[in-house]
Amino acid sequence: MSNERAGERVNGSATPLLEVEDLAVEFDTPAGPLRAVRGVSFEVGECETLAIVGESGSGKSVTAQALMGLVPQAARIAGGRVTIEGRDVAGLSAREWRDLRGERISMIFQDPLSALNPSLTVGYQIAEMFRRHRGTGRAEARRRAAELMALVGIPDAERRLDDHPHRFSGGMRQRVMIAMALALDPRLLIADEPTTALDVTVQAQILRLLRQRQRAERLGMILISHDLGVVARAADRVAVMYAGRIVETGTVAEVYERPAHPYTLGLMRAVPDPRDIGAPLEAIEGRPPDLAARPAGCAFHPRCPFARDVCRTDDPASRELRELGEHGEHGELGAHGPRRASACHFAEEVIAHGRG
Amino acid sequence: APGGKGTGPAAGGNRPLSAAFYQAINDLDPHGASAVDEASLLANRQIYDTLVAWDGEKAAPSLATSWRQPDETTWEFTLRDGVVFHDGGKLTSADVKASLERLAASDGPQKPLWSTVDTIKAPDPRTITITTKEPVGTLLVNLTLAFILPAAQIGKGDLSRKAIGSGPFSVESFTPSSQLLLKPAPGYWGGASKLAGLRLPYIPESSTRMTSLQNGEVDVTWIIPPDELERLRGVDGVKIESKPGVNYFLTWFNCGRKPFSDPRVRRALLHALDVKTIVSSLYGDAAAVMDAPIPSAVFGHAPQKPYAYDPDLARRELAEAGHGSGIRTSMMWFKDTGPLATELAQSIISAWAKVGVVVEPQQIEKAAWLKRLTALDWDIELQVNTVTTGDADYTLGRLYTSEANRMGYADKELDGILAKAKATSDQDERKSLYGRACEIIWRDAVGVFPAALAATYGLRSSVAGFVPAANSQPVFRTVSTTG
Amino acid sequence: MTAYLGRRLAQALLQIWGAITIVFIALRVLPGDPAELILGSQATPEALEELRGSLGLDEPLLVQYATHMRDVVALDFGHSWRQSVSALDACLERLGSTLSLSAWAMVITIVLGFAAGSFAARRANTWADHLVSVSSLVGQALPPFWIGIMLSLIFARWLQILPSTADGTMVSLLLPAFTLALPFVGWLARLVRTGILEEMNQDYVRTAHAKGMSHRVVFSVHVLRNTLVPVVTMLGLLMGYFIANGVIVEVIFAWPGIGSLLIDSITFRDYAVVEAVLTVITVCYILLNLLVDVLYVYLDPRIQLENA
Amino acid sequence: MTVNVRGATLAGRLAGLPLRAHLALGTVLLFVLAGLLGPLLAPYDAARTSPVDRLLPPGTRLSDGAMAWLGTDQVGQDILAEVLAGMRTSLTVALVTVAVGGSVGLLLGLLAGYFGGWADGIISRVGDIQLAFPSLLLAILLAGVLGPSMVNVIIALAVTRWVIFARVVRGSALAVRDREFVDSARVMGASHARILAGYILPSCLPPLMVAATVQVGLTMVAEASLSFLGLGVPASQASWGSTIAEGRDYLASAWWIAAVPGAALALVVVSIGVLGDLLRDASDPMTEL
Amino acid sequence: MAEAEPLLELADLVTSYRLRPGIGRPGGVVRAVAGVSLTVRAGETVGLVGESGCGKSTIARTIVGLVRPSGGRVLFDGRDLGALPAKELRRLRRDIQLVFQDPYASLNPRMTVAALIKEAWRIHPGLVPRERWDDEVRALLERVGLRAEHAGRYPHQFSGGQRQRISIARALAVRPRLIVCDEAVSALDVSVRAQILNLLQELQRDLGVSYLFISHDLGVVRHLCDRVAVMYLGKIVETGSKEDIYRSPAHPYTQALLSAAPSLDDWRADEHGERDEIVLTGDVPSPLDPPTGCRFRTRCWRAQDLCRDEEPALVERDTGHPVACHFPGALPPPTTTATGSGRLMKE
Ligand SMILES: Nc1ncnc2c1ncn2[C@@H]1O[C@H](COP(=O)(O)OP(=O)(O)OP(=O)(O)O)[C@@H](O)[C@H]1O
Ligand SMILES: Nc1ncnc2c1ncn2[C@@H]1O[C@H](COP(=O)(O)OP(=O)(O)OP(=O)(O)O)[C@@H](O)[C@H]1O
Ligand SMILES: [Mg+2]
Ligand SMILES: [Mg+2]
Repeated sequence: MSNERAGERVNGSATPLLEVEDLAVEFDTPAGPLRAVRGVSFEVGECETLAIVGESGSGKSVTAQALMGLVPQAARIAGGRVTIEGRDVAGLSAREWRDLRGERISMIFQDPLSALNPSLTVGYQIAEMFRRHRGTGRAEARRRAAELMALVGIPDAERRLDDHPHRFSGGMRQRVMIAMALALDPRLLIADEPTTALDVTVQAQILRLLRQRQRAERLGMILISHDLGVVARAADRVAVMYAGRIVETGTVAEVYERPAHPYTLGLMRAVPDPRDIGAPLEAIEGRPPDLAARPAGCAFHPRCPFARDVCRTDDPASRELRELGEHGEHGELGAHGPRRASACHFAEEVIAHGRG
Repeated sequence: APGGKGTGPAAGGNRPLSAAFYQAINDLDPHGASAVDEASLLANRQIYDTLVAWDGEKAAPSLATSWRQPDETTWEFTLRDGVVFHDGGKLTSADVKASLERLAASDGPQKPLWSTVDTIKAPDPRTITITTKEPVGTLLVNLTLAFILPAAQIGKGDLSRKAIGSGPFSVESFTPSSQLLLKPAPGYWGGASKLAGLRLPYIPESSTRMTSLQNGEVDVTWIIPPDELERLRGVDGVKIESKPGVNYFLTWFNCGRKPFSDPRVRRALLHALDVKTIVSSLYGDAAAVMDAPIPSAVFGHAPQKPYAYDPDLARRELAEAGHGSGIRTSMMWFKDTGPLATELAQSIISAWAKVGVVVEPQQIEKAAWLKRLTALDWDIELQVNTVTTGDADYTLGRLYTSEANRMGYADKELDGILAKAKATSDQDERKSLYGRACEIIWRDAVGVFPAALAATYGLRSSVAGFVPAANSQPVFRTVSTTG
Repeated sequence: MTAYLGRRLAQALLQIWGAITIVFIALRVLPGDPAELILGSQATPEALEELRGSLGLDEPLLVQYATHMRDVVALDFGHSWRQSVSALDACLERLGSTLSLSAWAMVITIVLGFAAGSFAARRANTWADHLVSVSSLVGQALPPFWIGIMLSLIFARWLQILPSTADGTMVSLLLPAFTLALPFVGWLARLVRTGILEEMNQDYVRTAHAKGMSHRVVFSVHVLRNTLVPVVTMLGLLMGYFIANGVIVEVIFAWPGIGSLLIDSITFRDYAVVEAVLTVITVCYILLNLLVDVLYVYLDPRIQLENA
Repeated sequence: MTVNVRGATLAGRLAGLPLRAHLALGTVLLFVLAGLLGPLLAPYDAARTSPVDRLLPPGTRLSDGAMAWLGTDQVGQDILAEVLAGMRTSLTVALVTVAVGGSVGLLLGLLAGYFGGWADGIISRVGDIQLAFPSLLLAILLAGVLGPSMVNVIIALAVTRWVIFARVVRGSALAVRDREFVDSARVMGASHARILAGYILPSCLPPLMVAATVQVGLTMVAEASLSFLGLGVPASQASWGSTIAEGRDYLASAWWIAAVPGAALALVVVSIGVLGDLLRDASDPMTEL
Repeated sequence: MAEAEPLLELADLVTSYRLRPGIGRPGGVVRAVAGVSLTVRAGETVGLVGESGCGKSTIARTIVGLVRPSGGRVLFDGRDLGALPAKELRRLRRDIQLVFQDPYASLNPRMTVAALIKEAWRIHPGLVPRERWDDEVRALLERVGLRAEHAGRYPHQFSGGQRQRISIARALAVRPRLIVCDEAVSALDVSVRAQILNLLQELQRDLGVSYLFISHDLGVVRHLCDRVAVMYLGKIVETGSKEDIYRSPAHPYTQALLSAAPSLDDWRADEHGERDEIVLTGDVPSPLDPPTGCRFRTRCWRAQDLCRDEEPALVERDTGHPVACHFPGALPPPTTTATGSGRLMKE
C-alpha cells in the first residue's frame, strides 16, 4: 500500500521518515500472551506531527516503545515492519540501534522527574549525548549542553548545568528532556504524553516549544496524548487508538469535525463543550476492554451505539474513506499514508451522524 | 609472618619459639591482681626469678643459694652473686626486700600466703632475713611464688606492661590477652637461652590452637584437650609429652547443708560412681583417677582405698540415711573450669540419677559461681583446683580448716593436723601429717575427687630440650629448636 | 547543612548518653563482685569491704551514676583492675585491630556482594540467580563460629595454605575477614540485586536507553550509582555489625580485638573496661552512621528535594 | 491474614507456588512434626549420659544395645535424640523471642508511626539508642548479666529484636497513615482505635510477618552464637546452638556432633528464609493495592 | 440557587504546614492557604481551579477536618467547626464528605465494597438500622450505577471509573450535604470521566447535595459548576459566576489560565495561525517565600510598582465580580500567536 503511494507523494522526500506497517506487540503474561498492539500502521513525514490519542491502556506507549526498539522485557514485537528513514529496523544489532536512538529518532517521556536520573546533573545528562555518541570532549560537550539549554528557554543555562533535576520545576525538567532529545538533531521525535504531568500554563509553554523546534528543524513528530485538546492544539494528523488498534486516522480537522468511528465520536462528545453549558455529557457507557479478554468482533461493539450483528462477529479492517471534503470534492490522497481511514463497518453512517 | 605453608618452624633460628598456653596472660605485674593465674605465673617464670625454686620434691636454690632457719620463725637467705636485671641493674637484698614487702602489702590473691610475715630485713646486700609471726612450714614453698623485681621499678613504671626481672627472658612487647614476646636475657646467671626469642600467643579456641600446632604456627602448646591427644600422636611432625599434673577435679558436697551434712549420704554418692570408667572414657590417659583429695604429684599425697562402685550399696545407704525415695539437689560449675568439665559433670549427674539422686545441673558463669561458692550457696559444686605451689598446704591447709569453712565441713582433728603441718618445717613430718589429713577427708567423703589432669604438651618435633612441668608453667630456658 | 549536622550531632550525643546509662544499669545488677574476683576466693570479708570502698562500689547507685557520668565526660572510665591500665587505654589499644579486621571484612563484603548482586540481577530468575540467593540464605543460616572453624580447618589445617591465627598481616587476616564477611556477602548481594532490579525499572533507565546509551553505560553510569544510595546506608550498620560480630571471629582466630576484650571483661566483671568498650563501640557506630548520612547527601541529591 | 481475594482455594494456591516453596514448606513442616514427635521417636534426657559410648560415629550400636543412627556426642548422648530435643529448644527460643519482640515492636511501632509527635520521638530515640549497640553485644551483655537460662536467652534476644519490628511497623504505619483510604475513614469520623485496628494494623502485618520469618531464622543463629560464647541455654537443655557449639572441638574428629544440628539449623533457617522471600513477594502487591 | 443559605463558609482561612528541617533544608512554615474566603450554598456547585500546589487540596483537607486551620474559620450551616465540642463535631463531620482524586488509593484494599460502605454506619451507629444495611448497600450501589452483586468484591476488582463510583457511594452513605471533590475525575479516562460527571450532576439534582469541585481542568469546571474561584499561591484571585469567569475574566492569571487551557476547538485557531495565547514565563514562586504585594506579580505582564508594594484585596471592582488585582479588566493582554516567538513580559 505504502509503496504504491510513495510515488504519489506531492511534496517532501521520497520516503517518509517513519513507516509502520501492521505492527503487533505481545506481552507474555502468566495467563498467556497478551496482544497490546495489533496491526498498527501509520507514517510520519518530515515536519509533520502525528498525534496518537486513545484511552489509558490502548497501546500508545507500547507502540512508541516498539518504534524505539525498547519494548519492556516481558514484551516482544510479534509482527509487522518498522522502517525509519527507509531502513527496516527488524534486524538491527544492539550497536546499530544505539546509533539510531538519539541520532535519528529520539523520545521524551511523560513524567520529566522520573525520566531524568536523579543523581546526575542535568548538564551531565545532556552532555552525555555528545560524549557517548560523538566522542566530544568534556568541555565542548558542556558548552553545547549549555547552548541547548538556552535554546529550550532555560534562563541562566550556564549556571544551571550543574544542578540536579530535582532543583528544576516540572516545566524546566521537561525542557531539559527536550534539549536532550534534540541534542543530536534527530529527524523524528516521539513525545509520549509530554505534558500530562504539567500545569496548564506550563503545558502551553511546552507545546509551543515543541512546535517551534519542530518547525525550525523540520522534525517529524509523534505526539502521544489522551487529551484531545492538546492534540487539537499541536497536531497535524491524528490516529485514534482503541484496544491496541488504530481505529481512525485523518487530519485533525477531519477527525474533529467529522469523526468516522463511533469511539472517536464518543470521545468528542464526552469532552465538555464550551458551547453547550450544563447539559449532561454523552458519555460512552461501559469500560475500556480488558486486552486479555477482548470481545469477539469489533473490540468497541459492547460500548457502541451503532453496533449490529456484524460487529459482534467481524473485526472490521481499517479502510480508507473517500468522503466528501469541505469543498464538495472527494478528498485527495495526502502526502503521507491514508488520508482518512476508519476501522468501522459503518463509518459513513457515523460521519453522517455527526458530532453535533 | 608465622604459619603459612608446611610444617615446622620456618627459618630455623631467627624465628622466636611460639608457645601457646590455653589461658590468657593479662598482666605482668607479679604481685598484681592476676598474680596466681596460671598464665601469669607462666609468664612470670620466664621473666622473673624467685628466691627458691621447686624441684618437684623440695625447694631448690635459685636467687638464694642457701638458707637457714635460726629459729622457728626466722629465715635467713644468702643471695646469689652476679645476678643482673634486664635493665642492667645488679640484684641486691634491697630488691628482694622491696619485692617481698610489696607482695605482703598487696591486695592481690597472694595476700593470705604472706599474712603471717612479720618483718623482712636486709642486713647486708647478700642476705635477707624473714621473720614470721608464728611458725610457718610452707614459707619456702610460698617463696616459689614470690617474684623479685628491681626495687627501683617499684612505684614507678608500668609494671603490668613493662616488666623487668632477672629471669631468663626479657620482655620485648606485650599485648594483654593476646601475646607476649620475649627475648633471651644474655647475661642470665643460669646460662642464656639459645632461642631467637619466645612468643607466648593466646589462642582461645582450642581447635585453632591444635591447627596452629599442626601447621607449624606454634611450636609448643598445652594443655592438649584429652580428645585430641590420640589424634595428635598420629600427626607427622608433632610429638606429645606429658606429666602427672597438679590440676585436679574436685566435687565438693556442701557438708553444712542437708542432706549432705550426713556423711552416709556423701559416702553413698561415692559408691554410686564408677569413677574409673567415667574418667577413663572421658579423658583416656589425659587424666588419672585420684586416690586422695590431692593429686599424686603434690607433696603430701597419700593414697587411699577407693570407694567401690556399688549402686546397690549406694541405694541401701541412702535408704538407711532416710532418703530411700531419692534426693533432689543441684550441682554448679562454670564451663571453663577445666577440660570436659561439663561432660564430667553430666556423667556424674547421670550416674547419680541411677540411684535416685536427681541433680539439677547448674552451669553458670564464673563470677556467679565464685560468689555462690564463697557464700556457701550451693549443694554440690565441681571445679578444677590447682595446687599452685605443689604443696598440700596450698590446698588442704587452706581450704579444709573449719575456719576457712569452704564446704561446710568441720573436723576438730583435721584442724589440728593441718595447723600443725603448717607450722612444721620438717618435711617428713609434714608429709605424714598431710597423709593423715588425706585419710580423714577421704574417709568423710567431703567430696568426690575424680581425676587429676596430666600436664600434656604438644610439641613440634623440632623442639628439643623441653622439660614438661607438672604445674603447666614450663620454663623455656633450656629449649632449643633444630632446623 | 550545619544545622542538620548540629541536630544529628546532638542526637548522637543523646544516643551515647543513653548507651552509657544502659550499660551502667546493666552492669550494676550483674551478679558477681569484682572485689571477689580480684581478691580470689580466699579473701576476708574486711578486705573485700575495703576494696569495694576503694572501687566506689559501696556508694548508693545514684551517686555512683553521677560520679560515673562525670568521669565519662572527662573520658575517664576508671582503671582496669585486671590489666592495671586505664580502661580506655585497654580498649583503644585493641580498637585498631578490630577496625582493621572490620575494614577488611567490609572490603570483601562490598567487592563480593556487589559482584554477586549485579551478577544475579543481570541473570534475574535464572538458576544462577537462585543459586546466589540460596547461598546467601545459607551464609546467614550458618552460625558464624561454625563458618570460622570450618574455614580454619579447611584452609589452615588440611590445605595448610593460610595461617589459623591472625597476626595483622594481610594473609593472616584473610580467614577472619572472610568469616566475618561471609554471612553479609549474601545479604549485600541480595540488597544489591533488588536495588539494581528496582533501578532498572525506573523511568530514567528507559530514558538512557532511548538516548542511545550502551548497556554498559546505562548500567555503570546510571544504575549502579543510584543503587549505591540505599546500600550505603546499610554499610554504616554493617560496619557496626562487623565490630560487634568480631567477638566470635576474634576468639576463633586469636585476633586481639575489642570484642574479645569485652567478653573477657564481662566474665571478670572488669566494669571499667566493659563500659569503656561499649562506649567506644557505640561512639564508633554512631559516628559511622553519621558519616553515612552525610555521604548519603552527596550520593543522593534528592534528599534536598523538599528544599524547593 | 492475607485475604483470599481471588477466591482461589487453598489447595489451588498451594499448587501455584513454585517448587522451592514446596520444598521449604515441606522442610519446615517436617521439622516441626519431628520436634513434636521427638520425645516419642528418640527420648532425650540430659541426665542419661554414657561416657563409654562417647564419640561414636553414626550407625554404631551403643553399650545398651540401642542404635545411634546419627552417632553420639562427647558425653555419649545419642545425637538424634539430642537434635530432636534441641530443635524444641531452639524453635521455642526463636518463636518466643520473635513473638515477644514482635508484639512489643508492633505495639510501639504502631503508636510511633500512627500518632507521631512525642510518642514517636521517645520510641524512636529509645530505639536509636538501642540500635547504637550492635545487637549481639547487647545480647552478650544481657545474657552475661542474667546468667544462662532459656528465659534469659529469650529476654536477651527479644530485647535486641523489638526495635527491628518496631521500625518495620512504624515504617508501614507511617506510610499507611497518610494514605487516602485512611483519610477517607477519618473524614467518615472514624476513631483512632478503629483506624488503628481496621486500617493501619492490617497493612503493617504483612511486612511484620516477613520481618518475623526472617528473624526466626536469625534468632536461631544468634542463639547458637550465644552458646558459642558460653552464654546460651544451660547444658541441661539440649539446644542446637549448644550442641553445635560443644561439638566445634570435634569438627575434625567427630564431625557429626556439630554437623547434624548444623545442617538441621541451616536447613530450617534457609527454608524459613525462602518462605520469608515468598511472603515478601506475595505481600508486595497487597501493599500496592 | 443564588438566594439559598450559605452551607459552607470559609472566612479568611489560613492553613499552614510546618516543615521539619532536614539535610540542606531549613525548617519553615508553608502557608499553603493564606487567607481564603469562600462560600458554598446549598444545592450549588462551586469550582476551585488553579495551578498545582496552589493550595486547593489543602482547602479540601481543612474543610473535612484532616488538617487543622491555623487561622480563620470554617463555618458549616452557620456553625464554627473550630468551636464545636468534639461530639457534635463528629456528628457534623458526617455532613461533609470528601471524594479523592485517586480511586485506587482512597479505598481500603482489604475491605469489600459492602464493608466499605457499611463502615460508615458502623462509625455512625443509629444512622441506618443494622437490619437494613444490606438493602441500603444495594440501593446505594444502584444509585451510583453499580450492580448489587458487586457488593462482595474488593476494590481492585473494579476499573477506575467504577472505583470512583464506589467512593461516591461511600460518601453518600452518611447522607452528606456537601461533597468536596478533590480532583475527583482527573485520574479517569475521558470516556469514563463523562460518566462520573453525569453521575455527580444527577445526584445533585436528586439529592440536593452541594459540591465543592476542585479541578485544574477548566473545561470540566465550566461544565459542572455554578460559581468558580480561581486560586493562585494560597489565595483566591478571582471569583464569580461561571459566566463572569469564563466570559469576562478580569485577573491576568485567570486570563492566562483560560488562554492556556486546551480545548477541542484549538485546531481551528491553529489552522489560521491566529490563536491568541498568553504564555506565562517564570515558575510558580515557592509558598515558603511568596512575593511581596500581589503574589502573581512575578509572572504578570501588567505588574507595576503598586503591585509590589500593596497586596490587592479580593473585592468587586468595576468588573462586576470580586477580583484581587490592582489593574483588573478585560484589556487585551499582550499575546503571541502560535507561530510567534513571543516573550511577553519582563521578569
Ligand atoms: N509490562 C507490561 N506487562 C504486561 N502488560 C503490559 C505491560 N505494559 C503495558 N502492558 C499492557 O499493554 C497495554 C498497552 O499499554 P500502554 O502503556 O501502551 O498504554 P497507553 O495507551 O500508553 O496508556 P496510558 O495512557 O495509560 O499511558 C495495556 O493494556 C497494558 O495492560
Ligand atoms: N503535608 C504537607 N507538608 C508540607 N507542605 C505541604 C503538605 N501538603 C501540601 N503542602 C504544600 O502546600 C502547598 C499546597 O498544596 P496542595 O496539595 O493544597 O496543592 P494543590 O493545589 O492541591 O495542588 P495539586 O493540584 O498538585 O493537587 C504546596 O506548596 C505543597 O507543597
Ligand atoms: Mg502511556
Ligand atoms: Mg491537590
